[in-house]
Amino acid sequence: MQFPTSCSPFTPSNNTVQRMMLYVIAALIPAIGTLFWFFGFSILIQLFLASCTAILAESLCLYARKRSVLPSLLDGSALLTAFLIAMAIPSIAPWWVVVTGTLFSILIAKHAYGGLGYNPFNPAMVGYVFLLISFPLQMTIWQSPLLFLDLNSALTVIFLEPTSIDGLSSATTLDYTKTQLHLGQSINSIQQHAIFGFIADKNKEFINLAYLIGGLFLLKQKIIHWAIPTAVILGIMLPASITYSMDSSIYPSPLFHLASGATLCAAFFIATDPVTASSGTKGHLIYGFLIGSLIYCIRTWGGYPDAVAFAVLLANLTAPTIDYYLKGKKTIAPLAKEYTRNNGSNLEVGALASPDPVRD
Amino acid sequence: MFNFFWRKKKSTFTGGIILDGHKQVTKINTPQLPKELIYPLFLTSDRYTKACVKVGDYVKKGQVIAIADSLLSTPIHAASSGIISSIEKRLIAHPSGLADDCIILQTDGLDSALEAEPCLDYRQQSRDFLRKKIHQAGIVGLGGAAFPTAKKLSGSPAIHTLIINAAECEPYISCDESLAIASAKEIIQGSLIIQHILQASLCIIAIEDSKPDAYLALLFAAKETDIKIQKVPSIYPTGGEKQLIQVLSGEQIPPQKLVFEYGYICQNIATSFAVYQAVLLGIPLTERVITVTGAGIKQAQNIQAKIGTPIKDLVQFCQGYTEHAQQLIMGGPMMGIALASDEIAVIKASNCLLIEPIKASAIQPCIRCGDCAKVCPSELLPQQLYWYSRSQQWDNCTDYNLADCIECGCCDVVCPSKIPLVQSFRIAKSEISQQQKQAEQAALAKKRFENQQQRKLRIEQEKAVLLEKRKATIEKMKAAAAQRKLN
Amino acid sequence: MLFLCLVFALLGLLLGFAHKKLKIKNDPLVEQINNLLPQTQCGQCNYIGCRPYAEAIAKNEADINQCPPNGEAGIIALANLLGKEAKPLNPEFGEQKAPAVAFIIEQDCIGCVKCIPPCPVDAILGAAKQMHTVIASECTGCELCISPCPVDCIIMRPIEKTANHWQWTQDV
Amino acid sequence: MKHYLLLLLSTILVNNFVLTKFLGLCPFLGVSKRLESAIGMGLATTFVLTLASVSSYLLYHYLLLPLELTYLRTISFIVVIAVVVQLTEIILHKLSPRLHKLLGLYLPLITTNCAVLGVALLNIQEQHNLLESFVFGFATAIGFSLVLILFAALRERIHVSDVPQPFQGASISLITAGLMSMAFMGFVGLD
Repeated sequence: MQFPTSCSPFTPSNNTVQRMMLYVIAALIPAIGTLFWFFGFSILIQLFLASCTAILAESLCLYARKRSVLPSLLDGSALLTAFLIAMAIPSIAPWWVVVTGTLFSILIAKHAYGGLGYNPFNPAMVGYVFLLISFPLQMTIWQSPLLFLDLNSALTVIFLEPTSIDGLSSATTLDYTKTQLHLGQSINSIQQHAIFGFIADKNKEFINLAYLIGGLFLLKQKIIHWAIPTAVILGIMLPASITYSMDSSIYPSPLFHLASGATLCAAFFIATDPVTASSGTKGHLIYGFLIGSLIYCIRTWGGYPDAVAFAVLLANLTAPTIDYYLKGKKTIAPLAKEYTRNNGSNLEVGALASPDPVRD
Repeated sequence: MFNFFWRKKKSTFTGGIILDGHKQVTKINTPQLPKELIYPLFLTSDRYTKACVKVGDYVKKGQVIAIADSLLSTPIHAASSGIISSIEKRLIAHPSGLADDCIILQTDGLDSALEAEPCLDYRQQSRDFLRKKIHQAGIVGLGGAAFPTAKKLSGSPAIHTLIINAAECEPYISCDESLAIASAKEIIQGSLIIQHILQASLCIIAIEDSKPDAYLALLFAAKETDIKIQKVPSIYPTGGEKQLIQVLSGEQIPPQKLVFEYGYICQNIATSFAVYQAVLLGIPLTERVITVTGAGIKQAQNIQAKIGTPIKDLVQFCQGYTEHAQQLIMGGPMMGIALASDEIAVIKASNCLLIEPIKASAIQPCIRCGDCAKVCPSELLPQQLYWYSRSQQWDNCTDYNLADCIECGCCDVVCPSKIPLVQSFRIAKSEISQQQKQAEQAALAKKRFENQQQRKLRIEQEKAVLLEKRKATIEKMKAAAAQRKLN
Repeated sequence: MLFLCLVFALLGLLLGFAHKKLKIKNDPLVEQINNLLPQTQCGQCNYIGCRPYAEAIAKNEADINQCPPNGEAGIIALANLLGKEAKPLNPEFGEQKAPAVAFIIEQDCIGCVKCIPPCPVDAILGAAKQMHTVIASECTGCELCISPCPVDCIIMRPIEKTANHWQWTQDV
Repeated sequence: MKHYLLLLLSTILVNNFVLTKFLGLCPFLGVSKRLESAIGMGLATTFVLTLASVSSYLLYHYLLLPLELTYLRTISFIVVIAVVVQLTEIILHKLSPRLHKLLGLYLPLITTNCAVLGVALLNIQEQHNLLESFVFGFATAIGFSLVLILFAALRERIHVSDVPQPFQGASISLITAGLMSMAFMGFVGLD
């Protein structure tokens, strides 16, 4: 009876790319829930729009490259990118913003390099930066935290080019602190403003909390590596606490940095994208710390209020170089401790092949 | 001297994965005599044997039918009495699926054996006499590598520890475990013989903690002797040489270094049983315990099979295939070889026949998640090695210690994109060894060519010198003739 | 203006002096290239041997894809060494054939000793009016001995695939 | 001292020569195929740039100004840069023939590299004093080599991935360079 031959090993495990991606999407659910709780249906519409465009774009590319569409569509990576973009941009941005962003990220940032696994830059962040640079106005109107949009008003806002835009929008705390700082206001006077909740944006803190919960869930499931999130958080907290201790009236507290903007979302969901990060524990630490410190620098001195996207892209840029220099010619663990035998006779390997009396 | 047993911290090796054992330890049954026995002359890479019997000869059980023909090969013995029907090309148990010259023995059912010459007082014999006896009995490592045992026991670098490897870490395989339960006493005797040959000061039998009854059997049998029975954690691949040494002694053998350089020798438990049979009973290696198991076989069991039995006879003895039989693997599910047909005969190295359905899944691109680096027991970087072997950068592969990869398959199993990593490493290894061979041949050809050039140059010079001499003599003769003409 | 030309002339002198002082002796590169070539001395790259071809490459007179026995792997190795683009093998210099070994058909050989001198590695054993034979392990398959043989008794036999030479490949 | 540090940082990151001012693109795309040659090129450019920047400053202030020959500025800069580049090529050829072979065509190319000439002219335009022009030249070179090395490592990784047919080769490198400059826009406004 004939049998097919193939190479060992023959025991596949249940660990698949699809399982990893679905776990990450599942970890995003608490954040989406809180977003919906505070801001209403606008976020759900954005998510729906982004996912449809992503799936459409992905299948289009795969079909164009004559690749089997279904398996790589089901691995959920396109869906994850769509989710990240939809949650990063303001939820009341018009519909064509999220569509163009997702198209750009799936087509250019992912499939131009060959699809899943080959893209050097994080597609979600490339899409976000593309939007930030090309539509600066739409990207800075954030829904005010006190307003809950029900379904039809959210639909009108997103699709029908809303008339009263300013009634709905308000600045985020990050934006607000930056502009006020320029005007010379002191920190504590800034923080009296209505939009401030306990530490940062009124309701946004809870969203960051939800990201944290999702992140810890991923850590427990061993989907992401502990090194990157800790390094990112450390990257932000360290400079923040230094400058805070130096002059607390000008520089906000490290906790504020942590709870505001998309820091925690970046630490647990964006920076830990294995494809674009550097590899190895040391690589993760350097990569994460780089992201954290870049976020801090751009936030305090840079031009853009929340610099998560730029920091992640810049770190992706350096990931191959980190890999090149980190991967010494040894294995991960330092070369095994050289064992000096007590009887010390140093031997050259040829002993076995030497002429042997036993040969008959 | 190392004393392992008082080490507080039980050090385990890095990496490795926990697999569910699927072990069915059964009593060892003996199948009926097969009609035809097939003995391939090609053992494994660069190890050949030469037939020393002609077609039509009558041979007895235990008679040598092929002698060693290269440095690391061992003689082959007939497993039963019968007539040599032919020496022809048959499919052999090799991943290539090619055919090679095999000796075909038609058994006559009498199973009459040569009289054995045991040597009971082995402690008085010289160590070389014992190693010659083991070599002539055709004993090779039965763990799967089939390295000639006599060569391994040369003991030229001082060996301080002999490790008898009973850690059957691959799933499904239970031949060593059932052998340990059935004949613990003989195994202990065999280990003592090997320890005597190696003059090793310490002998340990390492067995996984998931095999309690085999552990107790060995413990009971080794009561009087000073052989230690040591439990090791059942993490795959704890049975690997370097991994086992790290578990037992906490010492990490560096990459590209051989184990015996550091005074350790590992022998499989079945090999020590075979040594016992060869030295104390004088029986050559003609039979071994094989596990026939998997979802594709009706009745999985351990069989005392004659070496050279075609697989289809063994399958018949286990009541044939079930409908799940889509793949025939010789060896375990992690490091076994997929065989092309069940006409192939069992060889000395086959410890298990696994017949199971194919569980293939689509290959996706690598997402650099790094899980493979976490599980690699030799602490390599499978992700980097994969990218380098994919882009055919062989020098980078060698720099990253590809030679130290034991092809255990852990990285392959945990890879979420189901990338055939072991296959790409094997391709890289064969490419690198092929390029090395070519480089050596080219260097040799260059040397021969340069010698030829120098030789031709030397011939020209000699001719030129000869020419001068001849011219000189002609001048002299002409001058002399002219001189004579003058006076 | 004049002063400016003076300064530039001075700089030119400096360059000339530096160039002369830092002249380099022999070029170690030729040796490195030669080591990457298969040393069959077969002449398919229309240079008489591997070393002349290596010198030609070093002086950029010859391209790196003129050596069929070296095959694609050889070209990639040369490209990496010289930092050039790895071009595919140039078909005009011949195809890369499967490794083969010369074989003398014993019945036809008349012992004329014509095939022994051209063999670059002395792989043919024989004397005048005696039987000739090829030492298979030494022959590099350069086919230089085929043309001089008057009775055409030398043929190229590809090395047959055995389990020992088998390589793991992509589609097992 | 703070002023020089700020000048250094802003030239390397904020208005990086290659990614924001788009100067010196030809060696940037040409040499970055392999990381070793990129590092070699980075070092060579740093050496040439700092030397050229200082010598062009000296030439300008102590030679052209007193003789009112400032209209000859560009030509004389090119000559000075050519001399410096030729000097580096000879030294490199002697020091490491392999690196010389690797850089090959791109070493003389530094003379026509717009970044080098750009530095010299910008020095004059922004009235840098000697120390400032040295720091400016050095910072531009560091920025150029930093981006060159990052880009080379990136290209070596892209070279291995199965880029679709129409995008292979130069087009994917240009897309990557575009995304890189997009990332560097994050530094805009970093005063």
